Amino acid sequence: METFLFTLFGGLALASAFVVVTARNPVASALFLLVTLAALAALFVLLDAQFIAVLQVIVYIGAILVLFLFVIMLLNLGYAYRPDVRPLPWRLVAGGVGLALVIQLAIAVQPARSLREAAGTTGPEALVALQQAKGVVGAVAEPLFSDYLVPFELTSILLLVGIVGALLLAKRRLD
Amino acid sequence: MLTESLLLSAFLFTIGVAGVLLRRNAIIIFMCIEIMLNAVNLAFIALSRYVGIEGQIFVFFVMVVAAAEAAVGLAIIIAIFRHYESVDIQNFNLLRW
Amino acid sequence: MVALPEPAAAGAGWEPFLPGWIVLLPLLGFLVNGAAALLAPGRKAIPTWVGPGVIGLSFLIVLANLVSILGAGAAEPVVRSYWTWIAAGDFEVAAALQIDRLSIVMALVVTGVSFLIHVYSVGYMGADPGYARYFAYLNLFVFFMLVLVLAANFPVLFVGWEGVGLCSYLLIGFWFQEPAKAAAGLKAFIVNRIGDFGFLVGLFMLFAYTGSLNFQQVFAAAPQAFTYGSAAITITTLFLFLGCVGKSAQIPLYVWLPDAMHGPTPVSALIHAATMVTAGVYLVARASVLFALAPFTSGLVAGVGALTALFAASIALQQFDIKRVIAYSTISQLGYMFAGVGVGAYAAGIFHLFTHAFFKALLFLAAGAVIHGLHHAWARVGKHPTEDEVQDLRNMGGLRDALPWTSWTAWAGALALAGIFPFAGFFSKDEIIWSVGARGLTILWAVLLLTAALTAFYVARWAAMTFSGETRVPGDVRRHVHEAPTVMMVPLILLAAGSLVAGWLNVAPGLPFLPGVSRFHDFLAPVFEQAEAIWLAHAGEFEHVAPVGGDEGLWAIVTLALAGGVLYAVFLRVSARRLLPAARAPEPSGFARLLYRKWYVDELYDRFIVRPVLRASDVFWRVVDQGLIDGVFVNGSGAASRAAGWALSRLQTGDVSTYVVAVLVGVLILLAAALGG
Amino acid sequence: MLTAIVGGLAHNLSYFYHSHLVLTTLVFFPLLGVAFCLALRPEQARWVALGTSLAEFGLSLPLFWTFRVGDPGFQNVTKAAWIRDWGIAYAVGVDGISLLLILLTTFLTPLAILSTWEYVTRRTRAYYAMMLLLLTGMVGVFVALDMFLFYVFWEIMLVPMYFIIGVWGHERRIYAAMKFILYTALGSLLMLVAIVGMFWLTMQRSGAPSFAYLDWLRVTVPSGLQLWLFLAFALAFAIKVPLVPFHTWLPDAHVEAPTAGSVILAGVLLKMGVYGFLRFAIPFFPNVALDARVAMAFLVLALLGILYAAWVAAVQPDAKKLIAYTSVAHLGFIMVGLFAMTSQSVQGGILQSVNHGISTGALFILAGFLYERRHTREIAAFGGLAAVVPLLSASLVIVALSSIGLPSLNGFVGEFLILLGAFRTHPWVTVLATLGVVFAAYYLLPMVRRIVWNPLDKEENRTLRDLSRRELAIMLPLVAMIVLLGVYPRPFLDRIGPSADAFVTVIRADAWAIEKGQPRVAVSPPARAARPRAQPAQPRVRPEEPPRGSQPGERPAR
Repeated sequence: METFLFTLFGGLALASAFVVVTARNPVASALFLLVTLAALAALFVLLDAQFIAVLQVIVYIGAILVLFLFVIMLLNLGYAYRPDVRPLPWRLVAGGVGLALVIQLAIAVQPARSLREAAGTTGPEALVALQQAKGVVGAVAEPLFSDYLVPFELTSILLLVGIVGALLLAKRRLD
Repeated sequence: MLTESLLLSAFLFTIGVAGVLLRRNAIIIFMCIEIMLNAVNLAFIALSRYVGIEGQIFVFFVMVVAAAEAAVGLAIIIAIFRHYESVDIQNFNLLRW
Repeated sequence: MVALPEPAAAGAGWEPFLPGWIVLLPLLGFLVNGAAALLAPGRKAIPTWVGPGVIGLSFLIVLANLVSILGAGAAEPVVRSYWTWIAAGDFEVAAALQIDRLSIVMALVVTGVSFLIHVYSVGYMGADPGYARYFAYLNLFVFFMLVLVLAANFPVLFVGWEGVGLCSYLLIGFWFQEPAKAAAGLKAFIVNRIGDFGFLVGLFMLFAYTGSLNFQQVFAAAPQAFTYGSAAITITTLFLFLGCVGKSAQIPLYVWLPDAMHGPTPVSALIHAATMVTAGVYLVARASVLFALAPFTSGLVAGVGALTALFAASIALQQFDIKRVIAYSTISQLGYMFAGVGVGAYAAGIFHLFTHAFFKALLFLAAGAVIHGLHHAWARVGKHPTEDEVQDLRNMGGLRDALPWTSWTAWAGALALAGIFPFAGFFSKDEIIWSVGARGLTILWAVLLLTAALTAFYVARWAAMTFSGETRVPGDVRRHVHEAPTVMMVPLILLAAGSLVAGWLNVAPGLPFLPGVSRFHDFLAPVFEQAEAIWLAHAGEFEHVAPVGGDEGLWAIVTLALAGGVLYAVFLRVSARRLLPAARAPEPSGFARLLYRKWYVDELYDRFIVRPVLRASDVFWRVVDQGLIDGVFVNGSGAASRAAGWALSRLQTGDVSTYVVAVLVGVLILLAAALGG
Repeated sequence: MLTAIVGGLAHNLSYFYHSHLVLTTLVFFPLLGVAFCLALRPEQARWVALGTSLAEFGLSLPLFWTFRVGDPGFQNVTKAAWIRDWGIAYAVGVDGISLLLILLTTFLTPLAILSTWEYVTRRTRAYYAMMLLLLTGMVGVFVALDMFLFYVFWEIMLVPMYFIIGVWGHERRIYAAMKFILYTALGSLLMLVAIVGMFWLTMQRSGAPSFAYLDWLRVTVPSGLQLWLFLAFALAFAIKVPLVPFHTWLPDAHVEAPTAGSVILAGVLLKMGVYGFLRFAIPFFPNVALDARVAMAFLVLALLGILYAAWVAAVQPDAKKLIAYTSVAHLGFIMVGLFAMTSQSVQGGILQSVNHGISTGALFILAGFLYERRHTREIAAFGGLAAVVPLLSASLVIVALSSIGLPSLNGFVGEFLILLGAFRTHPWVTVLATLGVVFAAYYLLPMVRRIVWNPLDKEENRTLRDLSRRELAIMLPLVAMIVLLGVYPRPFLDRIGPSADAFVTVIRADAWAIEKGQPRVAVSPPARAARPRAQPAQPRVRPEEPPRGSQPGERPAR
């Protein structure tokens, strides 16, 4: 059952990602991006990362994707758009680079199995046990607020900088 | 499950890269970048089942950065759009010597 | 000028009388006149008295020394050194003067003749604005000539050597307003410099072999340092002779002397007849020991001398400028002197130099008097013909009655030059012809005989076209031609007397009906003792019979007859013919034109030496310096780096995607390395 | 009372002149002038500059008399640690070779400043400050006995000259200044590499780090490295001299520089190259310098300089460029003297450096006067000046004659000694070099003829004014020195003699010692103990017979 769901959502994510790239209308790309993100959220659930999956839906889809749609609407891109795919030479370059990347990553992934043996002791069960003990959210939250407190605080500063930057850049010049 | 998800992540990442290379529309490029980020998140999540929870924490941070990056990026695009009346990145060719 | 305590020179303890002052007086004259020229060019009093006065005093001191030498019979040279000039490592040379019989004779000629010429110049240059400057240069010239003649070592001699070259450069170009005159001065200096190059290299070789440049040491060490006839001495003397050729205007470096006629006439008389040009002969005589040791070079000296004599005499036949005829005659007579010293007859060469100074100066000054008279006449009439027209023989003729004294003195000089009996030329020139013959060099002997005839020819033509025959001076001008002022006539007369008397100082014993007198030779004997000994040891005695038989006396009469006959015939023919004035006279044709054009030597030099050198300089500058070094290497490297910079900047297209591709390629490479490694 | 003061003063003065204080003050005194120049008002700047340079000359003059004549080693030496752990010390000293060059520098600088009295109008304070800074740099180079200190002063000297040409020059000054600085900088950077190389060698050899010149003299450099280090030093100095292929910066720099710049550039900066060869390049690597091939290579280059530069000079339309090329020819003579390596030729070379400084400096000053009057450097623009400006013409003729080496003037003495000495070791090179004497007349006298003589046909030339009092004040000392050096060079030669002889004998002894692997016999500081008698009897070296050798010449140690 699990593998079936995995291939379903995996295939869905790949297809929608492909459409995002090739869609002429930016709005269509945005929506298919939504589908991709949703499929990934499902996969996260399959991989025992329920909290991240939820986060994915709320933060990623809810915030970032909406922001995209909002910007598309603001710049009125959905209307009278011109095809903006690059000419053939660029496609060849992209294809070449993409293929090479895939091959490389595929090779890179092979030893994952040995990684699993190396990490054999923990296996997926350790993660499930941890979640049993501290709860799905606790398993992530507890180390977050203990070991990784400093990066956590830093992210707040990052977000603040992001907000100020966005405001300043997008603000209409009044002077 | 691990190898398949890592392979899936690789494919997703490549599609994202191809998207960035092929499209001239800034917004679309941004979306492809988001795809690439998610591909990486997938890889993290897949491995976190074996290596430890840190994977998921890292994904958490990736998401925050992605959010900030999207916000600032789109703001830049708006500012440029106001100047160039278009989002085709071939017009933004100031970045040269 | 304090004289350092001089290491006791050998000799009868004879003390020269104020030797330093002989040289110092002309220098003071130069300084005084020079100051007068710069500060008060107008006032003529100072130069008039200081100029000739200083030289006169110097002449008296030389005379006093001569008398004291004759009295004490001193034979050995006395060296007075005043301060060490250059001292570096084992080379040491002092600013030193050497008084010996040869230098006193030369000093006598220099100061005597130049005193007369200074007096003459007072009249000749009287109206010239640069009067003071002229006398300053003339005094400076006499100073350098005396330094040359009285030097005790080669570098000091070289100071005089180049100094006279400088003064001739200044004096030829005296009227610097005309470009031709300045160019003539420059030509003289550069040709002299070519000679000086030879002189310098000769000096270096001398020093390399004998370790010193003082006359005493060099001539003492020479027989040991050089083996007779070896390559070293031959090359050294060849280079020294190159210097003489440059200074005494022998082939091939004679081209500057005819152009030197652009200078004022007294300058030509002094520098280009009596003193400077004889410096070469003096050098060979002074370094007689070296030339005696190098038979090949002596032979060459005699050969070049004879060849130049003939060559110059041939050109003189067809010249129409009154001064150029005498200029070529000077070159010819210098050829005689070199022929004499070349065959080892040093005393004969110097004796001819001595007599030549008198009659050649006389001829130039007479020409000057003629030109002076004509200038005033033309000026009185209001016309101002160019210098060439005034000096052209074809515009003269029949001036005997207008200029009686000048014509008589001129004829005296002419007869002396031709070698007619009572006059000086007969004795000195014949002696040289005889000694060349006695040395067995038949060809040179024949050439010199032929030249004697040619000399008689051109000097008769010169005198006849000027003074006798039917006058070609326009009527109105002829009335105004008057004798030169007395201040110019006195020197003429004295020189005429000199050219009559000078010969009798040394009558060759072989001459028939005449008492043998050898006062001049005996006077100079000690100086050439060493050289003649070497000649004796290696080349043997002078024979007493001419190459084709007959003794000295016979051949003296033959030469006299030859010269006298040619002279008289030419005189009659020229005075009788009706000649056309220069404007209408046709240019000589055929062989005569070749002579008139001076064998086209100047044109050859210009085409094959001067112009290529200038063109080569231009090529060097434009092509090599600007083009190659500057263009290719210096600016070229600059341009290359700029081009490289431009090419690299093309990489940044401005399109973000290209940068992304670059990044990805980088990632791929790193991945490959990571996986591969 | 008075005698006490005077006695005390005399005592202090004699102590001052026998200690190193005089050299240190000589080097740093101009900096005081620089400060005042910048502080005071522009009009006063030139007076301050003149005052400082005259004071400097006054300060340096007694050095001539207090110099111990017979002593070939260094005098007034001191050594104070500067950067201790790198062995860098402030070491100064003077010997026969550098004494006259220092005096030449302090003699020319006030004349140079005086020569551009009215010419510099904008930024006068900076201009005069630069001149004094240049003075410091030059004197510093001549006295430095520490390689690091030498290099510092070497660079200090370049900067002000760059500004003088670049800011106050004529039309193409930027190009000329840029070319000048690039050329010399390239050379000096190469030298820096060589200096660092030598430093590591001393480190290895003696353990303790040291930049002292005298220590470096004792270092035996491995034979493979010797050639390259020598060439690095030689290139830097060859550019400065300049030897022919590296000379094209000189005409541009001279033409564009203001008169003062040209005078100092020709008078002193060119001698840096010669001084460099004499002091550093040859003594450090004697075997290379004495190697027949290397010596012949440099002799050929110098010969090329004499003949090639003379020919190029003859056709220059621009007076200053013509004079610049004549300096290349003159420096060619000096280099022949140097690489002929006999005591006469080296002494002649050093003396000729001084002579060249005076006569070419005077030539440039005269060219400057002509430029100030007619604002053109074209020779063709002048003609017949003798009638209009007799004093200027007379001095131009005298200086030109001294430059072409007329005997009894200063040019001849140096040239004669160089050729005399060089003939003993390289007869054929010397014969060709003596040809330079002919070409000297070929390029300079036509210029004199076209400017001074020739008809006065141009209107502007009629109204020229003759030498003003200021200009006379410049020309008189120069002409006086020209005549003095020509007639009585004895005192100068006596001071150069011992050091030049020592230079030649030590080079030969070192080269022989290195070959045999023994320690070098470097010239150690004054308290010299074990050192062969000043001058082993110099065997009269008979040169090989030019065409057919009959006397075997004694070959210097190869």
